[in-house]
Amino acid sequence: MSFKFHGGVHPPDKKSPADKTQVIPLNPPSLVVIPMSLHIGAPCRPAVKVGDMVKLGQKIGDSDAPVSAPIHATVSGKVTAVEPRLTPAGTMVTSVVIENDGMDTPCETMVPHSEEELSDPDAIVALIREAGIVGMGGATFPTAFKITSGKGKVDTVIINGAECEPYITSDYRTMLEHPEEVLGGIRLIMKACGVSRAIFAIEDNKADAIALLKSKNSENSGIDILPLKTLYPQGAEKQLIKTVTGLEVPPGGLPAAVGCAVFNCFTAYSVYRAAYEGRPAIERVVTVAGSAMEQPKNYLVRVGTPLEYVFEQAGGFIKEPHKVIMGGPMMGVAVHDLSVPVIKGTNALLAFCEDETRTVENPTCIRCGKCVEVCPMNLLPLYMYMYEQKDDYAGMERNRLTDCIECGACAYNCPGRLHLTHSFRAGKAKIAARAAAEKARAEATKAATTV
Amino acid sequence: MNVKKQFKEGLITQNPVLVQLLGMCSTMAITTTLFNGLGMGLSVLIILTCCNIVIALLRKVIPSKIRIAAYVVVIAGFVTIVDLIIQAFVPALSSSLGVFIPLIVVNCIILGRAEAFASKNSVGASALDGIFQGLGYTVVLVIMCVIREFLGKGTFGGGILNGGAGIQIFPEEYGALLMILPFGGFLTLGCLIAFVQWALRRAENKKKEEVEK
Amino acid sequence: MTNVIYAVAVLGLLGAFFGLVLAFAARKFAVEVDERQLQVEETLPGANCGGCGYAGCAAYAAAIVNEGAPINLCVAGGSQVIADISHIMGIESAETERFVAHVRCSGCTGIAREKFEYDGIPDCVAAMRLGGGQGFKECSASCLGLGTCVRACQFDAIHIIDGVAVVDHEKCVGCMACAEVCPKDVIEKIPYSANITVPCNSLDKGPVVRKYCDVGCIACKICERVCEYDAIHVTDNLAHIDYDKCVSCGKCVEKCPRNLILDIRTDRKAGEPSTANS
Amino acid sequence: MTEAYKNPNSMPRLVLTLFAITAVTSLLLGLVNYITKDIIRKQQEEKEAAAMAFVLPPAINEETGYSFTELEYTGSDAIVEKVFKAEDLLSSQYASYYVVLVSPSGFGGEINMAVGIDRNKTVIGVSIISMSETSGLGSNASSPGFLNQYVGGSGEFAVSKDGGEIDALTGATVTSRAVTAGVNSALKAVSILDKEG
Amino acid sequence: MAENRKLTVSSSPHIRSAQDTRSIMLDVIIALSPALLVAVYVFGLRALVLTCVSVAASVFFEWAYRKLMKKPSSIGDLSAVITGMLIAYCLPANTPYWIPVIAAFFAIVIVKQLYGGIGKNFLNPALAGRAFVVASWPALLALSPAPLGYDSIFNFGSDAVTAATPMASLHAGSLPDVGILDMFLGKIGGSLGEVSSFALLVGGAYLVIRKIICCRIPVSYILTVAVLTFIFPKGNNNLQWMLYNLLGGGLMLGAIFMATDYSTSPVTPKGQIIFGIGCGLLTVFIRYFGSYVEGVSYAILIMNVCVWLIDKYTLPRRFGVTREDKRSAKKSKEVAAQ
Amino acid sequence: MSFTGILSISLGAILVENFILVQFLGICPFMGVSKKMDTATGMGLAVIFVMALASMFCWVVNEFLLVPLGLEYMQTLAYILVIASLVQFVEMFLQKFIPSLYTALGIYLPLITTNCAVLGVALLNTQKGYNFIESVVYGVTGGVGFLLAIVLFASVRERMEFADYPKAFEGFPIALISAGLIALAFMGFSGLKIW
Ligand SMILES: Cc1cc2nc3c(=O)[nH]c(=O)nc-3n(C[C@H](O)[C@H](O)[C@H](O)COP(=O)(O)O)c2cc1C
Ligand SMILES: Cc1cc2nc3c(=O)[nH]c(=O)nc-3n(C[C@H](O)[C@H](O)[C@H](O)COP(=O)(O)O)c2cc1C
Ligand SMILES: Cc1cc2nc3c(=O)[nH]c(=O)nc-3n(C[C@H](O)[C@H](O)[C@H](O)COP(=O)(O)O)c2cc1C
Ligand SMILES: Cc1cc2nc3c(=O)[nH]c(=O)nc-3n(C[C@H](O)[C@H](O)[C@H](O)CO)c2cc1C
Ligand code: SF4
Ligand code: SF4
Ligand code: SF4
Ligand code: SF4
Ligand code: FES
Repeated sequence: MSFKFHGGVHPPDKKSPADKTQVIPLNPPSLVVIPMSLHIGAPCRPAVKVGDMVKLGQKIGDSDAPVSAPIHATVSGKVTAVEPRLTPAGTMVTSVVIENDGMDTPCETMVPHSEEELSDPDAIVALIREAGIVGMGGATFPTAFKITSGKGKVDTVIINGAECEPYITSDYRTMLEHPEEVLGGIRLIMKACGVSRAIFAIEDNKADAIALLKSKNSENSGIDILPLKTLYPQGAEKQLIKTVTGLEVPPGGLPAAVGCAVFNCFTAYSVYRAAYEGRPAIERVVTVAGSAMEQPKNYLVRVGTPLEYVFEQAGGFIKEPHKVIMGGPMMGVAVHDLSVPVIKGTNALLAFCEDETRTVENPTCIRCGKCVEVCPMNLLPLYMYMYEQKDDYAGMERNRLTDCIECGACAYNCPGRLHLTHSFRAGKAKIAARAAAEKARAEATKAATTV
Repeated sequence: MNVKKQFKEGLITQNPVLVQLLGMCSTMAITTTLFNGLGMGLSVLIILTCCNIVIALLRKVIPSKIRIAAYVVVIAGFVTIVDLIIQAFVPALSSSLGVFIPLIVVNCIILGRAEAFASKNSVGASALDGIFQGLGYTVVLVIMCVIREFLGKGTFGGGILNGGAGIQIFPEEYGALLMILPFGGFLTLGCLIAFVQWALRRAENKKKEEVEK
Repeated sequence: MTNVIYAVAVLGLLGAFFGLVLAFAARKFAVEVDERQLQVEETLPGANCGGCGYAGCAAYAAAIVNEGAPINLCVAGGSQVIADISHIMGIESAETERFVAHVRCSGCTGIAREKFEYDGIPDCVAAMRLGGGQGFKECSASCLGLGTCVRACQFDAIHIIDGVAVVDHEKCVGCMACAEVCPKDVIEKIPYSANITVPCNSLDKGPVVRKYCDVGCIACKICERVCEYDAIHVTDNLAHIDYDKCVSCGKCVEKCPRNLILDIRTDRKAGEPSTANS
Repeated sequence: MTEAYKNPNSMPRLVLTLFAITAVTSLLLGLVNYITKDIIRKQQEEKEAAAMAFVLPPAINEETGYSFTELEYTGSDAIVEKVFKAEDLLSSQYASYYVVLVSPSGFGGEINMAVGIDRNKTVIGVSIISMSETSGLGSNASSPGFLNQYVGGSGEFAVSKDGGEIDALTGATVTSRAVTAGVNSALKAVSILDKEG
Repeated sequence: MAENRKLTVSSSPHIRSAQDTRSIMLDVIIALSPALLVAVYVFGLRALVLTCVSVAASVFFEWAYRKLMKKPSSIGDLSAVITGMLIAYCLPANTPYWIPVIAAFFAIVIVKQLYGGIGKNFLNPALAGRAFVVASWPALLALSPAPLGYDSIFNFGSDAVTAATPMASLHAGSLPDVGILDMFLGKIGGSLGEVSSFALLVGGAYLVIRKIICCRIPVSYILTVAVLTFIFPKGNNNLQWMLYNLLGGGLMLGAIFMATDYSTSPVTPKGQIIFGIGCGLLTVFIRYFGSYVEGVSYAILIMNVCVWLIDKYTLPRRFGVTREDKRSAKKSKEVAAQ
Repeated sequence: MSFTGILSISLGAILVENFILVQFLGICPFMGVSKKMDTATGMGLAVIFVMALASMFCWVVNEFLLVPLGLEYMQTLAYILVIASLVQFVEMFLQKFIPSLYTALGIYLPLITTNCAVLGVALLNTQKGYNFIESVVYGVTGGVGFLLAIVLFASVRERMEFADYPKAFEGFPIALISAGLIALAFMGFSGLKIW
């Protein structure tokens, strides 16, 4: 049984024919660029220097901060540079550049963990951390920390197999090709979290994956496979929890507040591989698609592979792309430089031609309320937009702009073609800037009065 | 005393209705025929001038605590006098202006000018101020009347010309009745002020351009 | 005639009665009010028109004195009233030096390279949310020209011309509201009397600047050398003028190989795009 | 006293000033009223008389016209304002009529009208003194074509739509009904008075 | 990276639904056409000509204003066409041709474009335009022609036989002497677009199916009128009185096409229901007690004025905050205060 | 005083003959204090209060002073004197004794002295020949009508912040036209009668 969150949209899912193509392991490129921040939280310190030889899976960066995850070499070879490089986010981040020697010499640490070790929850958490596993659903939040911080509060693990965005088929293919591994990963996560119940939520446009997983799932595993009606943004944490449990995560709260923890299904797969194959998070499945590509494909890509290399391997552009997106079309980030590398959260690369985006000269709100109809957070996007455009902070607050999860459903549905979600991003930045300025001012006056 | 400046202020740059936005009730309520407008305008002009004179005379005598009450009494006195005279000699005007004659008492222009000008200036200047501000008010009323009357009834000079019927410019049945209803008042005044704002801004810009040259 | 006597008697008594009531109230209910508030109230036209946005003149006067409300809101009063109030409030702009805002960027369209096409809200803060947080121009210090500052200015003193913001020094009152909202921090405060400016904000090294901008400061230090008054210095790869020393001789303007340094008197009339650069 | 009076906010000073101002003002007013009040009254009377005379046949003696005496209306019909007896005194043939001022409410407010009725309780004239009906619709009620429908009739009128004989103004049934109601009330008022004496 | 390739960067989402302003307006135009067909059938080709004049005038004024103000043209979004059609729809078929032109001027220039065009106006342009001409020339618009026979479609005259509309009889407190079926199909007098409830309902169904409007406003509006007229009938046949009230006059036209106008109706779900109920209450109120025969247009206009207020006070429930949460928060605050 | 009588006076004062939208009384504060919803509400409440007081006191003055002595022509003078003094007295009283109410309502009081609606209600009461209770009802409901109009108008003006009108119409012109459009909508109530 499932509940329904308010709103949502159902864009044409465009998953075909990528959903029929086997995941192809992509030959690693001759040069990989590995940014020292592949996750939310503290960046890592490089553990190698120029000239070092590294092996596949060798730890090349780590940090002591709790919210962080170590980084591993994704090829074997020589470190040619440790310097700031452009990342998909557009920022310059210290990166380790490795020249691939083509050998993929595995590091000694890449050994399967013993069954005994895997029966200890703390050991599982430790191995997840050591393997550098972060949320593969896109948020790249360090998985180990998510587990530890939720300990005791969480009674339900939800596995996110929604994959609700159009085009993307990476999770789907993983479920189809590695059902046992995914289920195994889930069992490990359950154990690590200390819970006996997991719900694997999958949208019903992936019927064969549901059927396959159901057949592979043993009765008493504690894992429920729950088919969901296809609806975007069902995969968003808060909405997923709502559909699965009927509970709503309070504003500003974490899933643990309602006893849930959500993990992406590829995260579970990664956990399985780290445990039983000793393979850290050095690669992931990426869907390559879009109107500028001839054939959409799924590749198993090493982290650090430059985008241009992936596109080249996928057959190159058949038309000049207008826009290249890392991630899905609803949430993904547009990149402007194709030399940036694939990172841990990259689940898709889309190259779009001009006609896809339907922008207009003069976006005008006609007050149709279609944004309100679809907002999964019960917000009034048109008012948030109006107040944001006026820099009216009271108005933004009244309309709870900061509740927005930036899912883009409103902007997708807006017939006036307003840049709604963009405006909310700007609004959040403005609010944060103002809060910071106010805090600084308060501190300054406090300092002045105490002197 | 700067007569020319006061003249200009009253009529344009400090026009009570168009710029100071005072006394709008009557401006909108009664401007349906030329007769009304002229009658109201002249009444206000007379009352305003008289009040300004008296208040300028008394300005040193009246303590501030009872200032408003005192001014109001003076104003009300003149208003009632004018009202009685109109009732006696121009009954038609009295019946068409109705309650708006006594309401001149609270017409913000009069108290406004009493406070803003007469209580601070000499008798002569105050008298001139009354005349010019009153003139500014009258002119606006007349313009409003002419527009609304023409659009609303197709006539010009209603209540005065052509034995009170006004000169029919187009058949009355084609007149937009709404223009002489409340809506027409709001619309006409809005457009008039918009026009003045536009013209003032244009004049300002032109001046600036000339300075720059 | 008796009627007249009644009239005088009744109304006179009524007047006296209310005079008494008010006098009594004035004494019994007296509340301390800031002296200046009364003065300001005196100054205001007393039309109680509400045009200022407050509930009448007294409320506005109280707001000026107690809340520091702007003194220029009275529509009915005009400039004289503003002058009087500023006199009462003692905020006469005591002949201090006048400052204006100035945008340190000349990277007009075509002069500064762009990293990518920006498609989004015409707002600098919004543009900064995309593509790495620096905006769409290669130069990370440049003005984005999307006019967030223009909307912040109450005085219509800043405009976007050819893709960069330009301040009209005549209209600008130096409130720096524009600088506060500018996410690029490219607006600085300069004396109104300043004639020579270096409209560049880039701290990058010369070769880097050359790559992305046709006019940006390359820190060649020629200006430093030609200045006879020690008024211009290159620090952090960018020339800065010391307005205490600058005499507006224009030597640096002449010699700048990038044609960057600007003499406001000749090169750019208020509100017109730079001609020297194009 | 003088000492206190010098202080502008002293009690006596406040009281005296306001007293003086009101007294002087009311004196002036009283005087003006003294001059104008008769003129005003005369004018009002003339206006009313003109309206009332309008619904009666021309007075035989044109110079003096009718003399009106107000009768006390004892009925409870709120529409009826005043009832007058109109007498043509100086003529050889004595004529007397009733004039009833009624104010039924029409579309845009009250319609003030005068109804002339003769001793046979037949309507001899209907006139509208003032109304605020929509011009072009309800305001057509003042046209003779409409009002003359009542002349010569008696008893109870009704608009054709309600099964009566009065043709309503096009698009203004409300006004037509109101005028009809006014005439009916006037007739009733006269018949009550007649009964009484 | 290939030289000179400059990619576009924009915020997500990178895809948009196919439905845009123009397609929505086109759908509304389609939904409005059955009523026009019936109007031609009932009132003759004059109805068509009147509609065309009105539409042409609306589009012209929209174009001219934008041109004059040096703003980008907006006639492409087709909203002016709807305004034009609706102006014609709520006038009698024998209206002189210059009337809709003036109504269109008022609707487009003063009510809509002066405020910045589509989405910015606070009154329904078509209704305000109608209110303007009705109040200005009541004599010309008070009468509506009687329905024609089958053979007189080619009737262009404005001197057709006029007849009391069913609404006028209802206003007078009596049931009109036409059958319910005729009222449903539209063989009655009235404004040209309002006569056939059937055609309007077909159009409304189309709009709902195409997701152009949602049913909240029309349903709550019509239900409110139905309930009120059923409970308080004039005469003693509740059902009949209710049906005549629903089918006569502009209720269907107003509830389906005008109360739902985006710019001038609330966007919050709760607000839409309140708006619909408000329209219904006012409609019945004006029909029963007002001097206007027809309450729909003013009811909608009055509710239009309240839209901002309604929206402001019907903010949807915050995600993650249930009503109990709010109550307990309030309670704890009170406790804290004590 | 029957219930229907009160109802019909109230309905008239609030809707049919709304002081602002139909009778044009009190336009200055209506235009001036309607930029924000909360100040508009404060003003509206203050107007209700003063209109009720004015109706009461003026009725008393008229009935017991002016009419017996044949001084009806002094109405305007006497009424305005009463109103001005009353308002000032109330203001001072509130300021001293109920400061919280003063900050909420009192600041609007001076503005009300010169408000046509207040003198208007007193004069109209006399003109319509209302008795004491009717006068007070008319005063209160007239004020409610004012409140209704000004709150609706303030909400429309709030919305207009987001409209895009020609520069020449900035400020009062567009506000006036909006007020006119509201008046147009309110025409729906004209001729309303509850029998
Ligand atoms: C609008 C939106 C849509 C999302 N869609 C998905 C999705 O389809 N699949 C998914 O696994 N995660 C999705 N996520 C991310 C989830 O919210 C959540 O971060 C993730 O499931 C947590 O698992 P992870 O930490 O293992 O990545 C989405 C997030 C947002 C905000
Ligand atoms: C600063 C920060 C702290 C977080 N702390 C926790 C945590 O303690 N426990 C947890 O389960 N998730 C935590 N998260 C992860 C979020 O709940 C969420 O999974 C992540 O933001 C991505 O979700 P999304 O993709 O749905 O947006 C944290 C996230 C952030 C940004
Ligand atoms: C703006 C307007 C003004 C009207 N004015 C009047 C009027 O003054 N008198 C009147 O009887 N009907 C007037 N009506 C019409 C009535 O409301 C109603 O339609 C009419 O009385 C119905 O009766 P009928 O059978 O004559 O059409 C007016 C209608 C409108 C729309
Ligand atoms: C469902 C719907 C209903 C509409 N109804 C009207 C209407 O009643 N009157 C009108 O002038 N425009 C109407 N329009 C057109 C357009 O939205 C309208 O002119 C806006 O008010 C312009 O801002 C409608 C549009 C839609 C989509
Ligand atoms: S982007 Fe924000 S406002 Fe828009 S639908 Fe998603 S949560 Fe709602
Ligand atoms: S969907 Fe777009 S056009 Fe419609 S109300 Fe929302 S912002 Fe406005
Ligand atoms: S100066 Fe700043 S705010 Fe203004 S356009 Fe340039 S970047 Fe934007
Ligand atoms: S905001 Fe202030 S400092 Fe900036 S340009 Fe305008 S007036 Fe000058
Ligand atoms: S003139 Fe009526 S309130 Fe100002």
